[in-house]
Amino acid sequence: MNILIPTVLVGALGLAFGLMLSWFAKKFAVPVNPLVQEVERVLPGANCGACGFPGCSGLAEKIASGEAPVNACPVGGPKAWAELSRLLGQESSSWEVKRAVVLCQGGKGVAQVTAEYSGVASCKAANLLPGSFKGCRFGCLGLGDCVRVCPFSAIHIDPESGLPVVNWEKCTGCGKCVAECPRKILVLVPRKEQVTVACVSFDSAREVRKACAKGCIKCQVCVRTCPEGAITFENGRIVISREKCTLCGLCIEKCPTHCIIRVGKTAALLEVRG
Amino acid sequence: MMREFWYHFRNGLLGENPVLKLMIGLCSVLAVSVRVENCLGMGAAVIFVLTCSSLVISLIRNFVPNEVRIPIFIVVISTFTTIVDLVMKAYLPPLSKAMGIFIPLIVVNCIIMARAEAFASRKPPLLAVADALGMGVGYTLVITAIGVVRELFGYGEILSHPVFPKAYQGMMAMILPPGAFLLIGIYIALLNWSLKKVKS
Amino acid sequence: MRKILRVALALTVVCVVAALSLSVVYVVTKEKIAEEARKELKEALGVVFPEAETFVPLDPGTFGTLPESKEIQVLEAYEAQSGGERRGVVLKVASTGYGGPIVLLVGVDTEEGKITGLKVLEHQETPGLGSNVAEEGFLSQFLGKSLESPFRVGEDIQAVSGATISSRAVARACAKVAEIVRGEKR
Amino acid sequence: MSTEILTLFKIIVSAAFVDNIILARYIGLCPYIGMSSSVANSIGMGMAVTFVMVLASIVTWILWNYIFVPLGLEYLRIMVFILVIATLVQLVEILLKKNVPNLYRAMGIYLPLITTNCAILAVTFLGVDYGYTLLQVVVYSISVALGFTVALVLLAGIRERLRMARVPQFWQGYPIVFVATCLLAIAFLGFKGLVK
Repeated sequence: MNILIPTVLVGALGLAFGLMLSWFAKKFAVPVNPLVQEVERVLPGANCGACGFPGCSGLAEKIASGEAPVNACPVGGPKAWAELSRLLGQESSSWEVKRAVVLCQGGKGVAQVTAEYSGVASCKAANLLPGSFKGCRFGCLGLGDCVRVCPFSAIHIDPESGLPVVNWEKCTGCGKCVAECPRKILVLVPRKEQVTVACVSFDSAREVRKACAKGCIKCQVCVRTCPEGAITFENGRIVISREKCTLCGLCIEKCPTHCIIRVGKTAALLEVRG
Repeated sequence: MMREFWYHFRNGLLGENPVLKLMIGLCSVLAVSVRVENCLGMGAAVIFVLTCSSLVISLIRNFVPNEVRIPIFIVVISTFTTIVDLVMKAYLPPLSKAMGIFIPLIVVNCIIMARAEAFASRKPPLLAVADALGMGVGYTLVITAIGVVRELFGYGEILSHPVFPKAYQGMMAMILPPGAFLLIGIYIALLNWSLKKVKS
Repeated sequence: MRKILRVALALTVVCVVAALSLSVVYVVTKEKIAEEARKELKEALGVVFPEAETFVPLDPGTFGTLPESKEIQVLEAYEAQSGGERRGVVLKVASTGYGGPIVLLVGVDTEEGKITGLKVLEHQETPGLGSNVAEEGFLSQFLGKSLESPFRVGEDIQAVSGATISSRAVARACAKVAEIVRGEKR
Repeated sequence: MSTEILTLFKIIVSAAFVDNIILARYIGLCPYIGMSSSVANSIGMGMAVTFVMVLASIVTWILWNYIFVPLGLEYLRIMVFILVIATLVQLVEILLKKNVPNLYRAMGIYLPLITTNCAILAVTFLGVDYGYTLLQVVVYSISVALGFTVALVLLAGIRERLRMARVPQFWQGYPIVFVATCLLAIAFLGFKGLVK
């Protein structure tokens, strides 16, 4: 008997409260667009802001209303984009996945250091000094602004070389490091095997050779040796076109300062030291 | 699967330590951490109840409508705790004598509801259990760490064996909760410092 | 409308299942808990009033209702007898402490008019602080005190550090018991 | 009648200051540390807690004295009390989501945590244990909620000032908040002897 009474009593309480709550929920229902909720569930939820919108919920509203493209979220990657296009009923086309890479090899023992820097430990601050503490005006300062800004801790400073190294597994191509680097050494490249020039300097051969052992001296040996004609010298810098390049690696051997590097599928710069 | 299990377990210990990082479960920490054996008792009770509640909540998570999810979770937790209390009182009186006073404290402990709401209601049972275990152990470690210091300076004893010479009068501040506030602050600072060292 | 019912039903089902399991467990364990409590009471009576062999339950009402606040209640009363005649009285008293009621047994030797023993049966005081009130250290102060003593914290009773409310609750309980026994004897 | 008012006054003073639910009894600390980042948030939290606490203590007092004690169902106490509180918290969540969305987003995880907020459950328990009448329970819960909000706003004020202070690197954030709370708690110890 005294099992029945409490059960009925508490059951009645539960029913009364349940009715009250659901009635209130209905009366005070906040008109929420279910599509926005579904879109938000697909988005990674890191609120990193790489898409330029205030967090994932902001982006979800824009995508649901069609103001933002389905691939606006670089972090989500193709899997999320396909899912989103299915949700919105658009046709799913393939988009390019991007990753960040460091175009500089001027680390310890390679680049000339002109001063011992003990100011604020940030590349932006160090870059304000004319010429900063390195021979090369374009070289990486290695003070880790990119490391700090990366929401996915995909970049870390390699203790030996003092240069940032991007881990492509963790990198989502959100581009925050590219924006942060004061010397524009980090760039977004499609995530596939490729060959690229690891130097962004515009200086002449004489200055480059003085400032860095692995800088590009614009000798254009690579332009002549490339069997496919994939390498060209355009407005002051060597450019390797990814379409024509067949990854034969001839230019890598011929380059007198070993400035051309092979960028792999997993980690960008790590390959180079091998 | 196992890798994820370990990830969530380890996460509860340091990455998202309930007391030091998530700031939950503080009420019981201050109240209980005066003696080390209380901390261990409370820790064991929290681990047990937290793991079972998270499991049950994670199992029923798909049937719980959003409008009444808080009452349902809390009814599950409190029922579970009261049943444990009754069973212990009946069949394990010595254990109940030692742990009995923690039972009302557990139901009110924010960790269980926080993990139920934030984690168990969204993840499959195995992960919920992993997280619960991690959180429970993380919680126990922290309060024991606080308990050791508070008991040592408050009573001059550890596990009620006198450590300091008889003349030691016992620091009142350590016995009263303000001392615990201070200790938690110091531990968080230490944690920040050690994490900083590891990262750089 | 249907959604409201479905949601309300979910909560009701959970409540019913919870209440059902709770009451079943309660009924099953009720006997066992009562038995444990009896066992503990018998043992406690022995501790509180060592000389007596038998304890005859008395009607607590005979001890007169306690005056003002409901803070102190006499729950049970026993007459401590050894060799057939009455040596003293043991009262089971509940006094509101820090975290809730503290239930304790107070043994009084009516001939010599002094406290023979004290034992805390149940309490919800904070573990480590208020719970020290149940330990020997604090309770031994009361042993052998005469019924005339004031039983006030700070005067003749030293409180447990950091748990003044709990210590005061126990002291007040003793004072009330002493007051009752003195009244009843006259 | 005067003793009636005197006891009410004693309840108010002791619950709000002397026996302040947070700084003297150290209950309800999770939202206290979590929500006191800004004065606006803590006032919002204080209001929510007051709403839930007052209603909860009234409902539980009625349920307890008129239904559960007569039927001898004391063992259900914890579950039923928390069920009432949880329902009220869910109600607050619905109302806040509709009318004050930014406070709702600011509270985040700390809204469901009001349910297990030790302070509210403690108030309902003590309201029953002290054997208060309904009027006393209402006054008690209001003054405890007042004490809770006062302590919350007090710490929020301090924390906002702390943001401008020069705090050593590892002490920034929660560590310094705990040290501030410790000092605040010691200050409140001063109230200890006020009401006998």
